[in-house]
Amino acid sequence: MSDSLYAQLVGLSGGVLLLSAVLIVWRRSISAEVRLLAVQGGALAGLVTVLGVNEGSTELLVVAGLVLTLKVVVLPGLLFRAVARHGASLREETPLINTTTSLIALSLLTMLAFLVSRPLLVLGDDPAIAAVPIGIALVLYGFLVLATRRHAFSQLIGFLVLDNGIGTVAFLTAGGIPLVVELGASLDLLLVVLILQVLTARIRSEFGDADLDDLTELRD
Amino acid sequence: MALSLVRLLRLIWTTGRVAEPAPPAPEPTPGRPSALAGSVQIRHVDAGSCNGCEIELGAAFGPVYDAERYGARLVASPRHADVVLVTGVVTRNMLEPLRRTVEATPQPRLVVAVGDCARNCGVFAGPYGVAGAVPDAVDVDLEVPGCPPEPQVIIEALRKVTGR
Amino acid sequence: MNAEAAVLALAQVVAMVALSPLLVGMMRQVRARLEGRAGAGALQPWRDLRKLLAKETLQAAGTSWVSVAGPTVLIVSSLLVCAMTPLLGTVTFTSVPDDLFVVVSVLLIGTVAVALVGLDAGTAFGGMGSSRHMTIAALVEPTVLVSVYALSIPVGSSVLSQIVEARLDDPASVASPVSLLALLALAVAVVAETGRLPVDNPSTHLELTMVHEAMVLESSGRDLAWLELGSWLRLGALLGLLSTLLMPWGIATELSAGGLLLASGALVAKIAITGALLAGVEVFLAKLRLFRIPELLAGSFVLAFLAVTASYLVVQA
Amino acid sequence: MSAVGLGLEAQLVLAVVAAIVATWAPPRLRSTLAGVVSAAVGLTGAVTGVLVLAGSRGRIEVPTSLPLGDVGLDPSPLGGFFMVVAGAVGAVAAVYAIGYAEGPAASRAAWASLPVFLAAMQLVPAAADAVSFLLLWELMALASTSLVLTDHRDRAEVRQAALWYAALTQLSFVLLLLGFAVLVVDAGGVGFDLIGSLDPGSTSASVAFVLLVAGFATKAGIVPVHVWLPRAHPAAPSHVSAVMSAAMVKMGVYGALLVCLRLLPTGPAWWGLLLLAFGAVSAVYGILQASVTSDLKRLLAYSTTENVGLMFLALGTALLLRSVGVGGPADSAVAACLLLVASHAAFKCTLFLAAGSVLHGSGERDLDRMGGLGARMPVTALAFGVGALGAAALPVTAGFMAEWALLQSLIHGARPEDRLVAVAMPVAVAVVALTAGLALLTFVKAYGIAFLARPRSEGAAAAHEDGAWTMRPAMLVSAAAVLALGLVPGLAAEAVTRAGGVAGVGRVGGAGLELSGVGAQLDPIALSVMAALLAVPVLFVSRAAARRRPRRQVELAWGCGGVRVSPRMQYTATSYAEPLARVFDDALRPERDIEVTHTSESRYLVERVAFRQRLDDVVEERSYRPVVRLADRVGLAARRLQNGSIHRYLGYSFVALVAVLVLVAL
Repeated sequence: MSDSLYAQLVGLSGGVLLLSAVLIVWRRSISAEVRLLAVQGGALAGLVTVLGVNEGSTELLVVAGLVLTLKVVVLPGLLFRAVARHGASLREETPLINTTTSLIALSLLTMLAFLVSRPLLVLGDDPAIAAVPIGIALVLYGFLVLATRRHAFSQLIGFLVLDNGIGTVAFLTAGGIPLVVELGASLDLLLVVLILQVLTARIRSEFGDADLDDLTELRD
Repeated sequence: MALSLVRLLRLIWTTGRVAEPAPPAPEPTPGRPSALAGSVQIRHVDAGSCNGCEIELGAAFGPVYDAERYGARLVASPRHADVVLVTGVVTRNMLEPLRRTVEATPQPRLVVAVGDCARNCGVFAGPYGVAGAVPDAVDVDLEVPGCPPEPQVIIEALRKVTGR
Repeated sequence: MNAEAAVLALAQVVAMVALSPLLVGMMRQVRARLEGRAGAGALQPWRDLRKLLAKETLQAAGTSWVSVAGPTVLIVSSLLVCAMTPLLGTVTFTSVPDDLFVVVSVLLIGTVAVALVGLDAGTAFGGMGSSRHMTIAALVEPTVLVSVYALSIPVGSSVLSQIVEARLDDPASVASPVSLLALLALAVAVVAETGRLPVDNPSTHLELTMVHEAMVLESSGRDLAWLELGSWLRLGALLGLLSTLLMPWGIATELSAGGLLLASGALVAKIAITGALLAGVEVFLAKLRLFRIPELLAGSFVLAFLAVTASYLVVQA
Repeated sequence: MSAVGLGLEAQLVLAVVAAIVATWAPPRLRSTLAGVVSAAVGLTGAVTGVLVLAGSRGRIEVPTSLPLGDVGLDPSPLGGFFMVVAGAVGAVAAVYAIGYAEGPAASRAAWASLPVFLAAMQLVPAAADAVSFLLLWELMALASTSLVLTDHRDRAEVRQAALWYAALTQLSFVLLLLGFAVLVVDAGGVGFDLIGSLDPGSTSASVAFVLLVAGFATKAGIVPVHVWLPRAHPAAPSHVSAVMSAAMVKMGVYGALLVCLRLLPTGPAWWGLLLLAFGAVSAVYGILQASVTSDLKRLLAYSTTENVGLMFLALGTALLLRSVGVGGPADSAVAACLLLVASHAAFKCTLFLAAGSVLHGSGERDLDRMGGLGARMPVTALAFGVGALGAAALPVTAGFMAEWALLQSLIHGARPEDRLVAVAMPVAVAVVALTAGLALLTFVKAYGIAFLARPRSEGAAAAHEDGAWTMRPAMLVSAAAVLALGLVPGLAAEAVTRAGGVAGVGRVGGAGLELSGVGAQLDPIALSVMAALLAVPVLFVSRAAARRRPRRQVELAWGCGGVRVSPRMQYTATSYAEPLARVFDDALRPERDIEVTHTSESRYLVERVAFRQRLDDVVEERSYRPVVRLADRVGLAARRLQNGSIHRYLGYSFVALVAVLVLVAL
């Protein structure tokens, strides 16, 4: 793979990662957010593939395949089923801060990610290193969604965006976390999703809603 | 959204053109202002109609009859209009607003009375709330008979003005 | 240099005056066809314009010189934008470069003129339209300037003709993430500035939903003609600029009769494509609630900002 | 003695003369005589400033009876620039005041304070050392406080405003005193030249920088120490507001420039970042408040915060870029800052004078009650219109050229290698853009609601502008300056080059501006000529159409055929800004109150709806109120300490003495 093509492909998948995260914040419909999450997973898999081909590492290619199945097929599939059970028109109507403010916050977070990744520049001028801020930005976006959304599903999505961000940073800096770690982490995540799904289903059948603000009353 | 987008695309594709072929152009009315050739903007005033004429008017500007293809267009302000299209009898409450609307329309302008009520009070002749037919309130240049008039007839009248 | 620039500017003005009404007519025609209607034909805006110039102009008592001068100011500002933007060629005046800040400011003169016309008559709807119009204009501004900033970083200049020339030299840069993100953001800004769906519905009759139309409710005759032509020219110039940035090919880098002819052909094709695309997309959109518009604009602002960040990453890589 | 020295002395002498004339002249002649001499003070200041900018120097020592030594005056080119600005604004405002001043504003005290205020303000930038600077600064503060208090008898809010102003202006003085003290200790002398040789990298330099900038920011009205501005400007008579807003707050900017360019010229990057951040916040916050307020003078005051914010932003950009070695764009940023100073002085002076004329002619200061003033006060409308164009930064006015220069330096300052700059520049561009957009809305609102449409109150309906003949020429001269700075900015290039000590600002074409450091140029005259040429065919077609069908007057505007057409149905300033206030709900936190009264017969029928909206300054509400409350509480607690018993007071003294002795012993 030529250097410029490599750089362009890394840039492209990074761009899709970032853009899909922005759209996740922008959209209100949860099923649309899940679709975007699948797109994001695809972009992550693409990124890993590009890195793998560039380094000629079969292990990375295998990881790419796993990322693809897990993040494009399995997780979104599970979420879709859960959302479908709640009715397809599930929407995040009233986030803690309104969408406009969240979007402005996104641009500032992007700049912050760009700023804090300054020390990483010593690692070299590989395009992969230059793209690290994208991963950090994803982590920050994920946190923002996690912190400002009311709906349990939206929070889950924020969590997954955050996970994608960590994955992106890891792949870009270290040429990939060892296969086992990635697998372990992903399986953990899967477990979390399953548990949450069971829980929300139970809560929903008991209380008829999964709005987290209402859940605070469960303490008493 | 993605689904509805596909559905809308398919709808557009399968429906195609619904506008009926244009009938031959009628003779232009004698004495029609030449400035209005090919382009007529219409301000519609409901002076007290039963809404029958409004339905027909809506149909005339809908996709099937498509009055816009002859250069006629509905506008929001009489300042933009060339034709004041009046439907219904003129009720007492609408007498002054109707006059003002016609006054507010720049020259050259035409007033078109659509429907029998507008022409001669039709079935609403006589009650205390009715001030009269449109010709009693303002000068009318063109009349469209019918109760309600069919869309083709309304369009024919408009085509006499646009000349298309 | 300046003589050539003058010829080019004149050519651009003439071309845009001829083309913009056709563009609007074509866009209405595309929409009509997609809705299953026959449509009034692409020439209809020209017929409307001719008729408006032949009609009487009314002026309500209590209105000031603003109602008289506003429409003229709008059209002159639109013509100036047409003269300054690189639509047919990249030859510019030395002392009045087609710096995007200047172009945007000239556009804003027109914006202000219309807003004042809306207020002048002292009607409720005029004030309402003017207020909404200015709110949107104020919120669009950051997106426009930041996306221009993103486009200018790789070139090192905010002069449009230089940006276009740089894109001609390096066609790959057109498809770079920086350029695509910035152009997307700019496209949203253009849609908002020119009052197209989903920000404003140009064909509405319902006063309460109006933005641009509400301001011109009081204008008639040639005032209305200038207001209409002015906003069409604005649409034409902005779409032309957008399509030139997206597809810089065919534009004349130096002045010659053949080059100008080729550039005109290219311009017609480019504007037709973008216009048809815009009209096609509009069929699928409904007007946004007024208080959802800031969301759209904030989104486009994020895109512009991402473009800036992306440009840094690209420069480094 | 040199011409400059003569000019400096003349200002002092004329100020004293004016104060004496104001005190002794008979009331009938007081305004005319004192006004003429005050104008002479301003004019002399402006001429002296021009001389300094032209390259001549001159130093005078004014003996004082203070132990600190004499007041030394030796204006640098930077000082000269600000002398021109302050002097010109002062002269115009003084001429205006001849016709405008009446009632308390024409009193002995008011007329005596004005020339003192003008002279002190014009001499602040001439000060050659820290002590002279502080003395003149304090004199300026005192004289201006007395002017703010002019109307204290009739309006309670004036007393309140003066209190706020006095408190903050003294805070500013204390900060400056501390800041200069740090520098003077380090340098071993009070002279600015001596201080200028200090090493800006040291910790004490940074401490002094923060103290001084905080002090100057307070004077300049930077958020969060801006709170005196929106109170003092509406409270003071309009010509005083004009001088304060157009010239006095600039002394804060002058101070910042003095520190950043002359005293501590090569500071670390965070200095620039600090200025940039505060400038950006002030710019956005100021214009946001301005856009939603409907008191005309308050609106103008907030717009001053916005413009000063832009000046600080420009200065911060310059410092930041210099610290990373980007020379050309940094120089343009300094030039932009100075252009902003000049243009803001011109248009804000015009706007305040016009607002005063509106107040004078209609008795209204609330935009919601104005309307239709354009037909009743044509000269005021013209002046306000030109000033508003300048404030909205539209071509071809002064404001536009300044903002263009600022944006050029921001765009060309982009340095992806340095991430700090890389992040700061686009944020600054976004801030400037949002500010420009909101300024546009604000001034369309101000002009459109006040001068167009129909009058919304009896005062507005009866407005007139006859009498007071000096007000009109003053407004027109000021408005002409707005246009002149916009049309021939090249003529100011030389002054900016000298004052800022920058390279790469020049003249191009007729009198266009060239920023060769960033490779940008613009000739506004050529732009205007192009516009005029394009207007010819349009006007030709209009004429031809008009010949066939002339314009016809009709009685009523189109109101959907409605029979009742009342001016109350028009949009007001509040409703105009309503969408914006809603968009920025989180930042502005308006209090809305809707009260619906139903008729007694049925609760489905509404008798009346009352809508109230209160927009308080969020910063004031959140940060000052708690401090004021705390002070109140401390005061109450302290009262317990003093119960009037002489024994207790003696006891306090005794305890204090013992404490000191113990401390010394340790």
